[in-house]
Amino acid sequence: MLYREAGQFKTSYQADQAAFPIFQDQLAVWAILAVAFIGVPLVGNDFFLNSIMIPFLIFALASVGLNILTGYAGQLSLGTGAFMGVGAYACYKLTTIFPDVNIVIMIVASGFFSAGIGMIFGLPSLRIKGFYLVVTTLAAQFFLEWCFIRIAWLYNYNPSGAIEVPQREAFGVILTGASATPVTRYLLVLSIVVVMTWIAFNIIRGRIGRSWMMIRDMDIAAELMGVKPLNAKLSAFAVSSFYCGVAGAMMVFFWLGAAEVESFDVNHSFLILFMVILGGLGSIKGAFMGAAFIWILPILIRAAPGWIGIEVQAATVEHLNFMLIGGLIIFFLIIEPHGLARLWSIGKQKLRVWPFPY
Amino acid sequence: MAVAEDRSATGLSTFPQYLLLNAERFGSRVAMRHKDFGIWQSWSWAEQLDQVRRFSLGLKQMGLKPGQKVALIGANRPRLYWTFCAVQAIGGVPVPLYSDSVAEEMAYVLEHAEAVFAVCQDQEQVDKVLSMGEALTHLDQIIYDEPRGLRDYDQDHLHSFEQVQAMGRKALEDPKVGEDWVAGIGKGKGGDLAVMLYTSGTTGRPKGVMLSYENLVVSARNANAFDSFDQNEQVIAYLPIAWVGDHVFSYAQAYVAGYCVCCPESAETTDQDRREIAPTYFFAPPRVFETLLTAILVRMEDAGRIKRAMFNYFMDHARRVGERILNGERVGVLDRLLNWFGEILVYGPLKNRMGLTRMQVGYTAGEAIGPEIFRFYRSLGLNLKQLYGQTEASVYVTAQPDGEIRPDTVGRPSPDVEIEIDKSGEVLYRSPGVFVGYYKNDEATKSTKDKNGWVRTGDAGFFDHEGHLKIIDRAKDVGKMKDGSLFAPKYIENKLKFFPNIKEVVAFGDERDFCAVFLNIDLTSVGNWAERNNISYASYQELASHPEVYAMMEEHVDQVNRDLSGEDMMAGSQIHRFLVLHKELDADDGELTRTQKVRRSFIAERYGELIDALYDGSEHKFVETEVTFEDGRKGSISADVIIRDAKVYPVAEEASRQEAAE
Amino acid sequence: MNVHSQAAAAQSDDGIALGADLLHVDNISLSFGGVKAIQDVSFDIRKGEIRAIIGPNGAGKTSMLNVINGFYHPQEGIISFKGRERRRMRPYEAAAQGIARTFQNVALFTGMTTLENIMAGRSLKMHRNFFWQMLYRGPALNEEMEHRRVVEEIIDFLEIEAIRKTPVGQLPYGLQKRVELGRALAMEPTLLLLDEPMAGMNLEEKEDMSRYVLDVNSQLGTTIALIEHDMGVVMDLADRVMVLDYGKKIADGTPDEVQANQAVIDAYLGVPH
Amino acid sequence: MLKKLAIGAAALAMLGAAQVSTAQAEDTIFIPSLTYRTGPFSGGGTPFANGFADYMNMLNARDGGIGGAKIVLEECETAYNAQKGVECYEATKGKGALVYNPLSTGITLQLIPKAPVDEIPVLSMGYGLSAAAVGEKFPWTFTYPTSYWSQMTSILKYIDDNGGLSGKKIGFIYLDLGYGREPIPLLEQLAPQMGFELAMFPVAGKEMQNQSSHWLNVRKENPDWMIMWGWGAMNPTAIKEAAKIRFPLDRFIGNWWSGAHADLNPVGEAGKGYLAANFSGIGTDFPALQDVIKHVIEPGNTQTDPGDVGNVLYNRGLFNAVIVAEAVRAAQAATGKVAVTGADMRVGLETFNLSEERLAELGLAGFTAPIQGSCADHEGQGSIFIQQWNGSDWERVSDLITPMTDVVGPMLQAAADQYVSDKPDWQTQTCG
Amino acid sequence: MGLLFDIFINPFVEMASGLDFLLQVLWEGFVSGTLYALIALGFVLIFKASGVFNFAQGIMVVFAALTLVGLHALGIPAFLALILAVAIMALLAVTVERVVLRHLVNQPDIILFMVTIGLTYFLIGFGELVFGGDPKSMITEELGLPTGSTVFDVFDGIVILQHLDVAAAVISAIMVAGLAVFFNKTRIGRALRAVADDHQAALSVGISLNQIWAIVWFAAGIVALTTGIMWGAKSDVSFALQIVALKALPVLILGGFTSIPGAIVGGLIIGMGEKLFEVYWGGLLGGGVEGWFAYVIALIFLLFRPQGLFGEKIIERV
Repeated sequence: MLYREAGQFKTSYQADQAAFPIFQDQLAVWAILAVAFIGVPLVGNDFFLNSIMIPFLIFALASVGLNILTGYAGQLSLGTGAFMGVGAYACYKLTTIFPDVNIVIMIVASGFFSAGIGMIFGLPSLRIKGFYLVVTTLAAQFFLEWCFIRIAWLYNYNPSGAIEVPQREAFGVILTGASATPVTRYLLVLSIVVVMTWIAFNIIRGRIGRSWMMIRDMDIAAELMGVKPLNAKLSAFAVSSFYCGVAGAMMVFFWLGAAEVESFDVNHSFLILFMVILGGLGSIKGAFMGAAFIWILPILIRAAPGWIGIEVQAATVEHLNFMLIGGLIIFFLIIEPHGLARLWSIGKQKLRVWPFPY
Repeated sequence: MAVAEDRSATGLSTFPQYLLLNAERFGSRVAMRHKDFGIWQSWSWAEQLDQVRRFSLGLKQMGLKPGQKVALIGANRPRLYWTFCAVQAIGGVPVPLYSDSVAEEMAYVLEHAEAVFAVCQDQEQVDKVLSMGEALTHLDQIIYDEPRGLRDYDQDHLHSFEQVQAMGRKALEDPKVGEDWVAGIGKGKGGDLAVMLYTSGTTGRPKGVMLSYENLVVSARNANAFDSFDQNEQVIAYLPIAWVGDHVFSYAQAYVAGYCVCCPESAETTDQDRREIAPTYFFAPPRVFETLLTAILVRMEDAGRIKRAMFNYFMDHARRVGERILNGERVGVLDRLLNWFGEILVYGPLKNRMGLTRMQVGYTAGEAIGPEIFRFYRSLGLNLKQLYGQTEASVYVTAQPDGEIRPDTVGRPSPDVEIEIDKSGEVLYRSPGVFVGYYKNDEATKSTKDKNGWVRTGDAGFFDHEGHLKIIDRAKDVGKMKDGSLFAPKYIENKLKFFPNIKEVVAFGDERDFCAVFLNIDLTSVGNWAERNNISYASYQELASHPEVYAMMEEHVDQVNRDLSGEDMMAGSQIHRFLVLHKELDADDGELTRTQKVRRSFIAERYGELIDALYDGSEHKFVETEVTFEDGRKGSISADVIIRDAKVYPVAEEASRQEAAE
Repeated sequence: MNVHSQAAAAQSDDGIALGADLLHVDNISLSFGGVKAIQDVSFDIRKGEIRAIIGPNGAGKTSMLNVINGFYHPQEGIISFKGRERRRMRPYEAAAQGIARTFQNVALFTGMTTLENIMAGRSLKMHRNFFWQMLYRGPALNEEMEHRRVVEEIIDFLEIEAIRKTPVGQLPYGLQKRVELGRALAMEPTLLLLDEPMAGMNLEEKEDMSRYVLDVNSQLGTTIALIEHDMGVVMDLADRVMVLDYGKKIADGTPDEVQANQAVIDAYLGVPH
Repeated sequence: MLKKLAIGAAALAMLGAAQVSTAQAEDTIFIPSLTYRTGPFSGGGTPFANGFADYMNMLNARDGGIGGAKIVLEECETAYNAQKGVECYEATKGKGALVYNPLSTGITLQLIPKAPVDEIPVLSMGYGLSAAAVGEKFPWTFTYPTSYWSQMTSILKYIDDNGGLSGKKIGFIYLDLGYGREPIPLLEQLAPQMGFELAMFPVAGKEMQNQSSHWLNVRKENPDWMIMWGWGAMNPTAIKEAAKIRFPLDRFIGNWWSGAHADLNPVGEAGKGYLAANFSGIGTDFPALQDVIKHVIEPGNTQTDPGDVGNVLYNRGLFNAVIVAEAVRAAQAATGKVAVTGADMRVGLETFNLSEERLAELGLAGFTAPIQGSCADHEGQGSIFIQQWNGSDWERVSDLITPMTDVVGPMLQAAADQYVSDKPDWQTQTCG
Repeated sequence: MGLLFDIFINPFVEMASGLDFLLQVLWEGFVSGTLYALIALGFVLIFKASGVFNFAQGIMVVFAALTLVGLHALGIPAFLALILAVAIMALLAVTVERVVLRHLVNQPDIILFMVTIGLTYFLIGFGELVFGGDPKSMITEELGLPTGSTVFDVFDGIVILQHLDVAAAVISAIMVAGLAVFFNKTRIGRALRAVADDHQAALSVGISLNQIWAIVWFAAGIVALTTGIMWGAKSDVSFALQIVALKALPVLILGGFTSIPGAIVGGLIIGMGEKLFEVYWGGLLGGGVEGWFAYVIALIFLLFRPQGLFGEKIIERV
């Protein structure tokens, strides 16, 4: 209905393969970006930025990362939390060793450490598939968690065992630490997430992304098309872990401000996997939808009784929250196992063919 | 480009001259698009000139002489359109052929037209031409567009389009060749033969209609002015290139106005391609609009209940006010508001799905369009109009001007066209577009076009009180009733056939007291209706004789009678009696032609008893009819066919007629 | 640039004359656990021919193809391709050497569209590095567009324009087979292995597919080895036919010779061994 | 979806803003209470939260609030999860929060850097970062009545008094998180000083209930004393395992988070003899508690199970509320305002003095050691005592044991210096 | 050099020098292994019959134990509470089948897996809402489980056997034996086995897929209840217990997802292996290695035998 595609034709392959070939979509994307970059900082209060938008974006980025591995390359992983941890600890070490280098550079650099570790733990994927691979990634998860605790060098022998974000500034603006304003941190996170999402999208629609999907859909045929499973799988692990690592570093540096191992535990791996599955495997926008759903919905539920003036015990709300989230996950998987992204594209398709049903 | 500078746009007389002009004035504007290899390949006028020039000079290199004929065989492809101009530029005459015709038909035309070159789209067409071998005494060279499958052909006289263009490019290395070519174009005159279009005609061999540049250029110029077409139009070329309509819309008018012509990827993707291009000007025969509408309704049937209700609500609304808004009449604020909602929810999306969002003008012609269908499109806010035309007239005879649209007329005479109706009711016209003559067929030319330039259309018609022409039937089928009033069977049959429940109609009345009809119900449509109303039936026969079906038919007939009573010429042929045939008319039984046209005389003979019964006042008649089954076996069915009287209306006065038109 | 010229270029690379041996299989034996799938089979495939491998169910035909493209590693025997011997080779290496194939049960990438599937066949020809891939600009974009163009030519060749952007999972079986052929063609192979390309097709589809196979062979000059059940098709298409039964070669020759061979007749009639 | 999200988000933001404007009315005091009544540690979180809430409600009911300002208490559920804790902080700080009791070392670590920026003090009562006891470096953080390190020295003192430390082997079993690891540097430093041998047994969070191998190791190492820094399900499991390997339970001392009724009830008789540190009175024999029972429990204005009143964690939650309430009073006294702000609250926390007399006034005589805050000392010189499980209830078995301030002081100073070292803003700030 | 000594020589010297302790370690490993095996058994049952990787098995353990304890706390006698708890597990099985699984036939594994995680969340919320989050003690004595311990003097030292641990081993053995009988001797059992191989075949036995699912979930529920009682008696009954379920994964890998004996053997290998490693080698790495050691064993194992201990060799086909 909203889509009026008549008259939109492509005269080049570039236009035909553009990220958003439909004009209305382009419009929507620019509108969203405008709201995100201008609208949100203008109207958002600290709570909205600190507790909703920043974590949402960070988790969305991690979901993009996991989606690359699980959704696009078909390798199931439960090590996301730990890979995020690698990024966070790497960034902490980097910035304490080189305090003068811009923190954004360090955050991106920390992704490389995570990518390296990811590749090492990705090696078994050459022989192991499906649920069996889950075990490898869980091994990574628990082993790395253990390292974060046991290797005191990682947290600079801090008695608390936690990494605490030092204050870093660039161009006179405080970027990290408690004195950094939420708006600054939000805009930084948003910029990094937008750029990295764009890059992820590019990789996915190119040769490398295709090789991942080939391995995912039919690994044997892929190999017979000349795709080396080693390269495809390891590159997926590397890129995925890179994204998770950057997300982890941002999580600590731009959101939490301090973190212990608990912030990278297996529950986070599950959390991100939820976001990916519920959002839709193999869909970048699904990663964002999933992150929004899993992160924002509970906050709304927690806030809801207050808004409508019902006195409910905080604990009861939390219990109901668990039940509701669990129930909704089941519900959504039943109505659309391919996730919110599929629901979205069904809806979009409906709008495109409106008023027809197909 | 001296030539172009010398003359104003209106002073040009040939298409190659327009090409030069367009390359100059619209150099970088897109002249042609073709969906190929997944995207819309585009050529600007300057590039188009380049393509045409190279091919043209290549043809010249190959020995094409002025006046020689070049056959064009294939679907709508840029290269075939360029061939028209390339041939014309060196004084040749292009002869487009229907690509779906069989080899023998093709051979006749090629031979008759004395074509020396054939430009074919692909292997299929090349094969057809080659298969005729020695039968083609004039044909010398074959040029193909798509090389697929032709790699192994080793015939010397087979060339690819590229090869020919390469020859042209080589020749162009000598600057003089190019100058000469342009000079040659400059010498073209309006009276020169531009193109030969073969019309199939209902009887006999196809006739080659010779059209001069003047015919086409003036017609195109008038038509462009009539609907204010300029270089901003986009049209989609999907009708056969051998058909005059396509030649005028996609070639003549495009060159004169300088607008862009788009060729779809393939026949299956035409709908999709149209949606992508969203033409600003769209021509389609009624059946295309009919198919589109059917597709819409069928798909809406599958929609959810709410959506369907919404669709029906807004379509009802459109029916009430849509057309009035389109015609610029006064409409209440609330209705306008509703229409605005409708535009968002239904009309806009529908137009979008049909690819007609940007359509400024749409035409339908060729046969009568069902008024319901016509109104449907108009009510969506689409400026769909009717025209009446012929190959011999370079298309335009009459057309509906904006704001004077009637579903049952074909409009006023087009600019520069004079129309007369002779005493037998046949329509005659005279215009600048009138053809030069039939190729190598003076006799036919004489019988069609008199010495004053009046051309017989072969169609019977009349002007209504507003001066709009109404075509009622082929002139030769029009008869007289005993009281002397005009009887046009097809006119009545068409009116009835526009009801979806009626599949076939045979009307009688020539030399009789009144008009009476045989009806065939549409089994799908009536069957659906029966299902919805819990009417069970075992066979066509049982359904056809069902009282409720009869009641329904009676309603339809009554509606037609009421319509007819409003038209003074036709009021006399109101239907007095009708019956629903006990079997479907079938080509296997010889009742229909293979193209599904009613064989009137055969039916009159076969069902003589029933016709008698229609006129002798009996209430029913028992008949037994022999039928042929699908497997070829013969059998017979018998039935007691009921005959009904229909209500007849007195001829209405002027005032009431006005109302009916609303 | 089009398919034809590229294929022609690919062909001239290997320097093997038309009609000379392209692939040589010597005394191959393959077994799984105790089951012998192929026993001591030798044969050759000549450049430019259509070579058929036939035999009853379980005769080891598909295993043979799997051996040729490196998916199975025979316990014994030598394979030489383009004059080079090799013993153990990964499937992707076979692909790099110019062996492409289709599968008995269509093995398309079901999550991708027709276009993407055929693009997938171009994997080996694409080289732009990660950096450019990331940006999807400059060389990477140019490469992508270049290959898209080639893929479009294949789409045109196989007349599948209308399903270009349809996810292959939604296509009817016959079309899936055609897309799979397109994907194999996109690799511009020297040797194309077709595993029952006409299985499960109706007559019309079979005719279409036969036409494409012949066109590929004659126009692109691709050497083809095919397994097929429909004897009629094999006899029409193939230049030479090898017959396998219970993993052993029982006949080899022109279609006519093979048809007259008693062992073949017995095998097909199921005469006990 | 994204579009809708953005709209929803904007609406949310507006709602949030609306709430800010309606919050702080003239005569109320807004105190957020981060609780964890859910999750793996809810067994301990629930009575603590109840004690805190009940005391505040009692003040409202009995005195009409503090100094005439009604207390508005808002619970926010953290499930002992640092991220949710931060979310709670963000959600409530805009409503005029006076002080945060993060109730988790993980959350405390997150809130410490935020405190000076938002000017809301953090009171981590006997948990969190030990270094925060140094008021000069951590002007916004308070650890009354004592820190982990101080507590550890008290426990060591107890061991020394009951058989001597020198030459003994001390086993330290701890939850392998920031909380559990906190005293390790102290132990490592003290071991050579005081001449004892140290053996460490980390228990990972997910192994809390699967400690058999840890206790096999204990059996292998065979220490003379065991000290436990455990929490939640770890505690009963550890005590059961200890009993299983026949480790003498009267040589097994838990810290004050390993000695609640919730920890020992599941163990019951088998846990007899087990020791634990504590700093808040046990039972209901205090006038203040009687007031709570009268004004809150009996009217039913509570979530508390009446049987829980007076148990260790309930009383500790109540004690936390007492400190907050006293600090508010001190802040009101210092500023002369009724509705104090977070910044005023910091002044209150630094100037309050919970002397013996004041405790008696409050109806809590003997409930705990006197605490006196100051600008430099955010620990308040509190002391602990040791209690023992008799199979069904806790019994106090020692007097108040003061920490070894001389040992701990310099270490706290050093740790504080290190913490501040990479925070430029913190280097200039000071108390007062 | 010293490191190599610590890794390869020292631990064995230690083992040899304290045989009583080694025996104790092995026994503790055996007991843990039994409990791991019990959890894994719950997974295997459901995976075998429906291909669902039931992540909710962990919370089912907690839920079952909580139900039992909670019912008893209401004053219901222990054995009646036990029966009621069994009934509630049956109800849960039927509900899960009706509300969830029925709608997800033929969905990819990962979706079913995610659904069980959703179920886990739901049960956590539900359980805490009903029973509260505080740890509870298992009604060990009321159920008639032994609590004492026996000390054996061997190798100049002592080995302590908890009666409860012995009971756990015995009950696990009975459970496994019972399941074996159920699978091999009963009609439903055979159908369950058939369904693992071929859904059609199972239907021909006359049992609908839905019934089979309800039955296996019920069986898994009973296994969960048993596990919950045993584990609850060892520590206490709290929600933290569900994390232990993650331990079942390496056990499953080792044993193969569909093999009951595999689950038992895998459980014992993991249980004993990790105790040995933690006690004799853990010190080298600073302790706490138990958390990941099981996974690393499974991973190394997988690299050599991707199909698990009892799985069949995978031949890839094209």
